[in-house]
Amino acid sequence: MDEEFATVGPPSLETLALASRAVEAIVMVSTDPVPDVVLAQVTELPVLTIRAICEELAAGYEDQNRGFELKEIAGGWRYQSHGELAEYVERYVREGQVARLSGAALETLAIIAYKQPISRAQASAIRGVNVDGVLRTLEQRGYVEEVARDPGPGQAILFGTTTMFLERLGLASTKDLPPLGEFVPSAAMVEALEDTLRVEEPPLSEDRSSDGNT
Amino acid sequence: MDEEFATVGPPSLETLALASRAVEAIVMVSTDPVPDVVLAQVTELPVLTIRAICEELAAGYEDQNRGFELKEIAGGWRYQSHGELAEYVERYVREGQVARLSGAALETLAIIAYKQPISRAQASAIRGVNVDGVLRTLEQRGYVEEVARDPGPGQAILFGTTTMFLERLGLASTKDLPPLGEFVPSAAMVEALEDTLRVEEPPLSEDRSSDGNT
Amino acid sequence: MMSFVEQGPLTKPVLSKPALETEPAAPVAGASEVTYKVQTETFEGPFDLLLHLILREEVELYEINLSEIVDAYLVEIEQMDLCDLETATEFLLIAATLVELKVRRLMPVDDEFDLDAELGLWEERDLLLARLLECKTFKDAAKTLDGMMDIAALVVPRRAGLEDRFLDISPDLLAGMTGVKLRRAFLRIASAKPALPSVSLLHVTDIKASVADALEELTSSLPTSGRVSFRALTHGLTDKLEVVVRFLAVLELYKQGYVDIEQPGVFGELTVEWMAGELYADEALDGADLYEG
Repeated sequence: MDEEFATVGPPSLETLALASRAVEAIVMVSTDPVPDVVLAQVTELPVLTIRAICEELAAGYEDQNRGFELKEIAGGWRYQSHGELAEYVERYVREGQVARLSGAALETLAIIAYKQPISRAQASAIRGVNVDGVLRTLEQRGYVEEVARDPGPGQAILFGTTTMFLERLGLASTKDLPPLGEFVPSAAMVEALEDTLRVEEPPLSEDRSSDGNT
Repeated sequence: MDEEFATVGPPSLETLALASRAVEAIVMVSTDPVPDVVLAQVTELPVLTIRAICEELAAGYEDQNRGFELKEIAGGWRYQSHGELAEYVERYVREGQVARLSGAALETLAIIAYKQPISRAQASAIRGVNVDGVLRTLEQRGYVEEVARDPGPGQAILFGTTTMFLERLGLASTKDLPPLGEFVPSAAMVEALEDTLRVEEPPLSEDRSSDGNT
Repeated sequence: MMSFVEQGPLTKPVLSKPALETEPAAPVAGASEVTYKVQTETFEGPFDLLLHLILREEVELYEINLSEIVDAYLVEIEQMDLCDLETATEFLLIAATLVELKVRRLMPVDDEFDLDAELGLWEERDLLLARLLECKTFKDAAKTLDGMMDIAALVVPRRAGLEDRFLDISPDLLAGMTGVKLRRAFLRIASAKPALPSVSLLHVTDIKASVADALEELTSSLPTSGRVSFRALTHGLTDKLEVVVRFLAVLELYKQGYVDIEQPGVFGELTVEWMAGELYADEALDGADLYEG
């Protein structure tokens, strides 16, 4: 509690309460564990303060006997189901979930299959919605993977389908996917594919202004 | 004995506490909203009990000023960031902004939402313009879809809104749309419009004065 | 004088966005002085335009002169680039109704007025009014939906999904997946082909009168009558949509080169002339099969 804070002085109670809520919100919606440095950046608080907040939150969930926990895993904080409820989660996974791809997942998979290598941003632009979560599921399942990096600024990850995916569909290679025939990509799609190659910005670098996109 | 108890009498406090944790765990690991029937199935409790549990959890998070909330959206329960933390979440979440719908698309979407199932022709008739292009956009975005065929001759495709539409609006179901009656122009405006488009007094009949309809 | 500062529909304070359209406009000297600033917005259809014209001086709604609205409407239409036949038809139909209303107000009714025509005009007007109200209703509903989307966009759902430890037991998501299904999904999301210009009859499917029927009638009567005005062709038709259907049938015949259409000027009387001789009447019908079903 009595931490040494940077020159500015200790943050007020209100600041801490707000930061605590912000941490909850961010970790809740993140698909990957969130490093404390990132949380510190977003809340503009010292890393040590963030760590204290996270630990207090985690302890609070444990005290309240929540069904989830906040854990630091693989260099970041994430929510996960509590081990004691594994039995229920397993039952849910086995029985509750419909055993097929959601429409969103199917469409994203189709876009990646036919347009690979393709960046997350391009796939999002074509679908018109953020595909982060869906992409993570597909990656988790081993249907798609990172196949390259965009040579342009930002070096966006480019995704493609896996050999496992091809095997499961009984295809020798992506060339054996049913041809699209006389399909002509719409202007919107062409634009989405072209644009995002340039627009995808490196999250932290600042020199993007030099590389003005036309 | 225990089984009988579970189905006949009210569930014990321990059962409820465990179920509450199970609900938290399951919703936490799900990528899509979890319908209460699924939660009921997994916990082997009546749907009504599950709904009460979810509502209590949601109220608890709110009371505790959590940065996340439990909400019923598009027919299921899901965790989501609290709107008050939007600023922080935005700072963290990459792009993902969904393109805004044009006025034309919005109006067509409103017509479909309130008049579903509705054919392309009927929607065009209401708008006074062809809605083909707009409808295609809405379909692509996943907001509307074919839900049925008109049984009459021609078997026109009938459109309705999707669960993604509900998610975009933050609604549990289409029943939660604000009633269309709220949007019907006020009596004063109707009168004024009528007045503007008035036909001069009819030359013959006197019985027109009170009744505006023929 | 009525004022419309309060607008009924937007009763949910949280959801309502500033109702720009209904804010009292800057005071206008008088309705008679309305000048027509050329609007650069695009109007989504004839009702949209008409509503805009009527409501833009909402405070003065009762003072607004129909004739000014009609003039403004015609000005707008003239400036429009109406390449979509269907839309153009809608605009013109409403313009016609408006002009008729205006004429009825300006001109004293002469002795030989036609009661049927008079009743027809009222009916047209009621229909127009009903459709304007419907348009306004959905316009306001759309605004609220937009506001709801804005609010909903403030929250982000959790999509992290299953933890690794549960992956082994989770069901096979590719079960039943085939290349063909994948292709279908891809085409669904990616194939937004621009609409080809065509005479679409979508908005007439709901009524009994079909273009095929109208074509049949026209091809049986036109070859013998030679030149005839469109007004005469639609004489006795009470339903506006029937007139539209008749109009579209004429256009179809024109497109196929069976008739010629003459119009002395904007909104002038249309004259239809059969050009193909009697022998080809049946062919014209055959060519119209694209409207079936």
